[in-house]
Amino acid sequence: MSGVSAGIATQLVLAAVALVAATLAPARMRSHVAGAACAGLGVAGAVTGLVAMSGGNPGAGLQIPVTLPLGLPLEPLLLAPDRLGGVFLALAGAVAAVTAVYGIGYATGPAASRSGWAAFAVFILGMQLVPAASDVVSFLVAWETMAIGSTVLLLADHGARSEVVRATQWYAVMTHASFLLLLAGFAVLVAETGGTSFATIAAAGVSGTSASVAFVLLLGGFATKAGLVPVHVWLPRAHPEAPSHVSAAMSAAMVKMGVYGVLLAALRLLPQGPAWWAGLLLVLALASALYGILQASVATDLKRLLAYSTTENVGLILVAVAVALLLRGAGDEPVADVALTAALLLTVSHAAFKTVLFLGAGAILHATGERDLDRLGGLAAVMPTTSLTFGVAALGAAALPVTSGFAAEWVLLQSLIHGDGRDDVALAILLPITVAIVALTAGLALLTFVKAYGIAFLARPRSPAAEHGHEGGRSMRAAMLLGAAAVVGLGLAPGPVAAGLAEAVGASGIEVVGVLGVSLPAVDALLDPVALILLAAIVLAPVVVVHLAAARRAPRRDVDLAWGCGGVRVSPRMQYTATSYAEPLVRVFDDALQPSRDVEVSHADESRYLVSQVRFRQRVTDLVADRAYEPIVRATLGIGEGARRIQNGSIHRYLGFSFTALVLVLLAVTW
Amino acid sequence: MNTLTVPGLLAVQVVGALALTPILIGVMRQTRARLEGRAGGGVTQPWRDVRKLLAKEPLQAAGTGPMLSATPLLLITSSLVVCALVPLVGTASLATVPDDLFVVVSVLLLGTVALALLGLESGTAFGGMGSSRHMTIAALVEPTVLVAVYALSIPVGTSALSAIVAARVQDPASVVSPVGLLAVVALGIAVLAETGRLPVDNPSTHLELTMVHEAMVLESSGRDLAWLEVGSWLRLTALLGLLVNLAIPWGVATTLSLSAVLLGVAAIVVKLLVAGMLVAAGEVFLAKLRLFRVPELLAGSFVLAFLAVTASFLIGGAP
Amino acid sequence: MRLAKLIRRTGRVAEPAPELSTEPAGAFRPDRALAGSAQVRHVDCGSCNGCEVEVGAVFGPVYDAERYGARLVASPRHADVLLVTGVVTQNMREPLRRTVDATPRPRVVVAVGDCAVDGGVFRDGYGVAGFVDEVVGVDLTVPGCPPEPEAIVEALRRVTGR
Amino acid sequence: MSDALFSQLLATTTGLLLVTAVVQVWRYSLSASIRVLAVQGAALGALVAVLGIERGDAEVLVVAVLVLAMKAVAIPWALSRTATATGAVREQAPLVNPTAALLAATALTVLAYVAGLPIVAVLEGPAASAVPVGLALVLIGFLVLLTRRSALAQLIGFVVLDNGIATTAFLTSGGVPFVVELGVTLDVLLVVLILRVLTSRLQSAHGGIDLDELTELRD
Repeated sequence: MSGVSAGIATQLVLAAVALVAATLAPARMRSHVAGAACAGLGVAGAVTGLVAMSGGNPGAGLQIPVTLPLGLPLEPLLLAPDRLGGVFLALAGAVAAVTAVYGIGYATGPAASRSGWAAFAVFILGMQLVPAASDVVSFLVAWETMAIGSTVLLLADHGARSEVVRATQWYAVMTHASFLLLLAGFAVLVAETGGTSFATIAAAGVSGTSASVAFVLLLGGFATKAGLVPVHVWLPRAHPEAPSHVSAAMSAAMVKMGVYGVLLAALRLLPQGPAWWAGLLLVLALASALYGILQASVATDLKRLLAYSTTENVGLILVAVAVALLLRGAGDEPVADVALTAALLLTVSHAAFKTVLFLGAGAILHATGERDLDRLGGLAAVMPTTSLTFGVAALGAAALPVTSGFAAEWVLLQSLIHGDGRDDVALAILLPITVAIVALTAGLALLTFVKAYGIAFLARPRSPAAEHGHEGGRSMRAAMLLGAAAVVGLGLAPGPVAAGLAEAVGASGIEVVGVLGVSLPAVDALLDPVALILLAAIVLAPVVVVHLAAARRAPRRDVDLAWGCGGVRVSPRMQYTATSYAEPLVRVFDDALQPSRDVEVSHADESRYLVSQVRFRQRVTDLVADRAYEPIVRATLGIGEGARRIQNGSIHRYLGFSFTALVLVLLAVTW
Repeated sequence: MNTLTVPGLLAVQVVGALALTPILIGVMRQTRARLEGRAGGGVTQPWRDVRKLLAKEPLQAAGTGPMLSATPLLLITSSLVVCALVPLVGTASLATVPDDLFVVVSVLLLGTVALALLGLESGTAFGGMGSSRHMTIAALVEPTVLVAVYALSIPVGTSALSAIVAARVQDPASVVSPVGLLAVVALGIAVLAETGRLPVDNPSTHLELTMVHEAMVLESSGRDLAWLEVGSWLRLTALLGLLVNLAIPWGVATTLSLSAVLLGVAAIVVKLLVAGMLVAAGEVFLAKLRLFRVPELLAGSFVLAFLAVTASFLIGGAP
Repeated sequence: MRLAKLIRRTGRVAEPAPELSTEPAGAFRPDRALAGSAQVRHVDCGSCNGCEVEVGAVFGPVYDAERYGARLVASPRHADVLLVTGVVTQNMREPLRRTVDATPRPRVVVAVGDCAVDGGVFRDGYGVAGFVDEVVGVDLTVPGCPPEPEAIVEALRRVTGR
Repeated sequence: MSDALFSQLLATTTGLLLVTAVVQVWRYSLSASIRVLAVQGAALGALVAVLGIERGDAEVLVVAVLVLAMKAVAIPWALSRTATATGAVREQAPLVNPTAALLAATALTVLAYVAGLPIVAVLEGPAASAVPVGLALVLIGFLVLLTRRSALAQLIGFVVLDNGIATTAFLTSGGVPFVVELGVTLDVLLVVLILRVLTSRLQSAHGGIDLDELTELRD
């Protein structure tokens, strides 16, 4: 029995343990026991993933011989992650472990109930089995497990807040639409190849129309899970309403399963796709990146902002994938490999910083009960650890040195500008547009996260709740620190990470250079963050010397007020809020966002020339959701109404129905 | 021993930039003053200002946090690193830290972000306003910068600035090629926006409501302010220097021999001072754009950059 | 183009710098830290705007105080010299205090105009809180109603020593 | 002249043509537009001259001089006269916002390049590879015609369009026959003059040269 199969068996056992713990443990220590078990499950997954990633012995895994009494050509279920699967298994495991630890301190009320922890365990298990599955049936089973677990978790707070129910409805509908699409797509493949194991399908080398049909169906299904525009609508609804450790797991790991699916379809199952597949993917991905970050930059609900930024990041990841496919089609293998590596780097780094960001948002929610940036502020003083970790993660999300996000985006840009479009019109037009959009996305991401961090943690509290914020429990802080460390670590050591990931997708030409730096001989580019830091330290040294000398001569003096033009009082309401911070942007992209503004001016009683108060309200809604989905929803409700009219509960009418049916049948038979 | 090592060259660039920057700003102010019919404070005035600011006590208002003292050091560090990386004097670069454009831009942005956070931290209306505008402009400049350098990097096949400049020294024809021209013009506009010059931001305004950069540093004083000033001046030096070296690459040292480096120093000093005078003179004729007209300007520069890329791909304008 | 012609025709309008007077002004000793560079913040504490016109002239092309190292700035945090004009009104007493407190040391408070120096015609007015020296300490005074720009320039030159 | 130099000059002149066209979309101060138009005319003349020298064809050189005279001097002069006469200095708010118009111009240029590819493929040589610029000029000229209100700005768009046609013609064939070119250019000048008269009439009738005013003539 190989390491991998042992690992997967352990996961199954640990999941069972977690379930038992969740159901049997007494309420006061349930979170500790169940949380610990879930964390263990996560760690097991991570280790298994790493083993599989390093290519322990390929194909090895857990075989579950099943015989379903169906006429289907079912091969035995096989849980044997390949190297790519290993990457995502490790990623899911790591995220699950961190979020579970966080959950120990964070989960309260429904989230800490029996069903809450049980669902969490199921969710994690499903998430870790998806990349491990290497045949259609087990893949779909794992996929559905993941979906059910997450749906139950999402429902946790439905008692407290009514939005939760609506969010869950959206999520359930979208996630099942995704499942159906996948089912259809795989059905096509199975029908074509007559086998259910990925190996069989890949070996058969499906091509032609059926391949295209299958690819489009699969892409639709995976895109829905990955939250691409226009099927992203569940993200900004579900993420804010779920308990924060769950949203973290969903956004950082579950969404990635969509990415894994796309890679699985495009690289393993249908490797020889025509160019327009990549083109389609690229268009979708670019739209998601830009639209996601635009919405994020104007959002004021912190978790909604993070959700949209997830759409953006998934967009970037799939941009990398699509470019890799395009270049491969154009026969530019080396650069394509770089792009592919960039995709995986982006995936890992997003998992790291988005976990921390959502956990940080959870800590804020936990401390202040506020998600609305316009009512936060000054938290750095009262929540130092959260402030530090959230800041680091925000740097990562803004792709600034020396974080994981920076390294990843650097590799992506390198691959983009080195794709040669001189003899390929498609590339010549697509690559510049891609570079431009990616650059704009990066710029807006910068603004978004400066806003998120600056408004929430700096300046002065905008509400009493924010004033009395406090740090969360030990396990919460530990989880966030762990994640932040990962963000910095991945940023400092892009070399080994990139090399490992490149191995996993069989990409060549990624080399470790210097201490931990990464070198891309294919595009002769090189990045060594450690050296960069050293350089910075060297140039900073003399400045610091002068600074200290000056500090000894003229010490700092404290004054009571910030300079407000000699104003006698400074109220926190004078500060810029998240809304006002994004105001210029909203104006610039007025046509794209179409915000609804209304200004109420109420006059004083004495004279209508005196204004007693002005109320300004601005709402930016999700245009895609409004324009594309509302009609569908309305139509569905209409049908529901119709059905109700038919079915009005009168027994006679029902008897009438069955009688008519009977008569009709008889007529049909006698005909 | 008449050749330098690469670190030596970088040291020359950093020290040189530190020494030259106040003079550059002084020259720009002096030019402006003369064109306005004033006598002006002399080219060494910025030096005196900085010296004085270092001797003064910084103030810290209650409720402001660590950024107030951290930002100045962050900003000047990022500026100095950029000065070291950008090929100002010579085109040699460290093996472990190549002057890769994306790295340079990110390091610059680190300073930008630090400034924006400083502005938000003060908790006053002006700080937030400046910060918001600053970040909006930074976000919109990004595409221009990257696409412009993308255009420049296509013929060379790398995004390392030194390689690009070196290639332009070797092949002067590429300097006047439409691709080169378009890209450099686009980059120029981006640089003006990035360093807060007219017509995007007015560096010498006293009216808070029209401020972008100034509004963020309203709260800083003493040595904090000194570092902030020097930091943003250094940004100007580095970016303007890069621009002139791209537009007029001659004189840049392509070898490390002492004579070449000396020539390079002389060349960059002259180029920078002349460029500074031109910018200042141009500013006399310009009025500040309304904030919401700025996107048009940036869109224009972006179009130029984009045309440069497509041109170099489609008519193969680049050798 | 028209502007360029104008500039060429106008040339330099700044008058030649007068001699730097050497006799000490009262007890004032300029701080060596401020030698050669003094950023100026102007505070109007209830002036009739006569002094404002003169202060404006000081930094205009003709008198051009910038050549002596004096420049107007937007925040007292950046300032070394506070030019206070006008008698201090009730409503400006606190803001003036805050402004002085918001100016990092070493700093110089200059009272410009009779009202600022000793209340002038507004002294003992019902809305008046007192003249500048009563509210915050004054280091230099520039009497006159309104004072000549030369006088203000001289006061600034005492600070910068140029 | 040497091939390298030839293609270099070609690239520079065509690049100038393109940039001036984009600037037409970008700026909407009429005086600036007219100045830029003059530059564009000069660039066109230079392009023709370069072609003439390369082909060693005296007639083309004459055409070059003619083009220079017409497009770089006569037409801009006429336009600026009109501008001063009608006192129209700055184009009032255009129909679509400039940012969008600029991006549209970019898209059109890319389109022109793509559409031009077959032509480039057919007739070889550096001259052919610049044909897309001509197409781009035509498209951008149309864009200006579409997006501007005032008669003068539309005139400018029209001239840009004509420049585009001329560029394409010169680059593809060995330059249209002398007489035709002469005719076309005079034609344009004529149109400009006529429209100039109309504009001044419009001015005197409506006190403005905003073409939307003409909709009032309906009823």
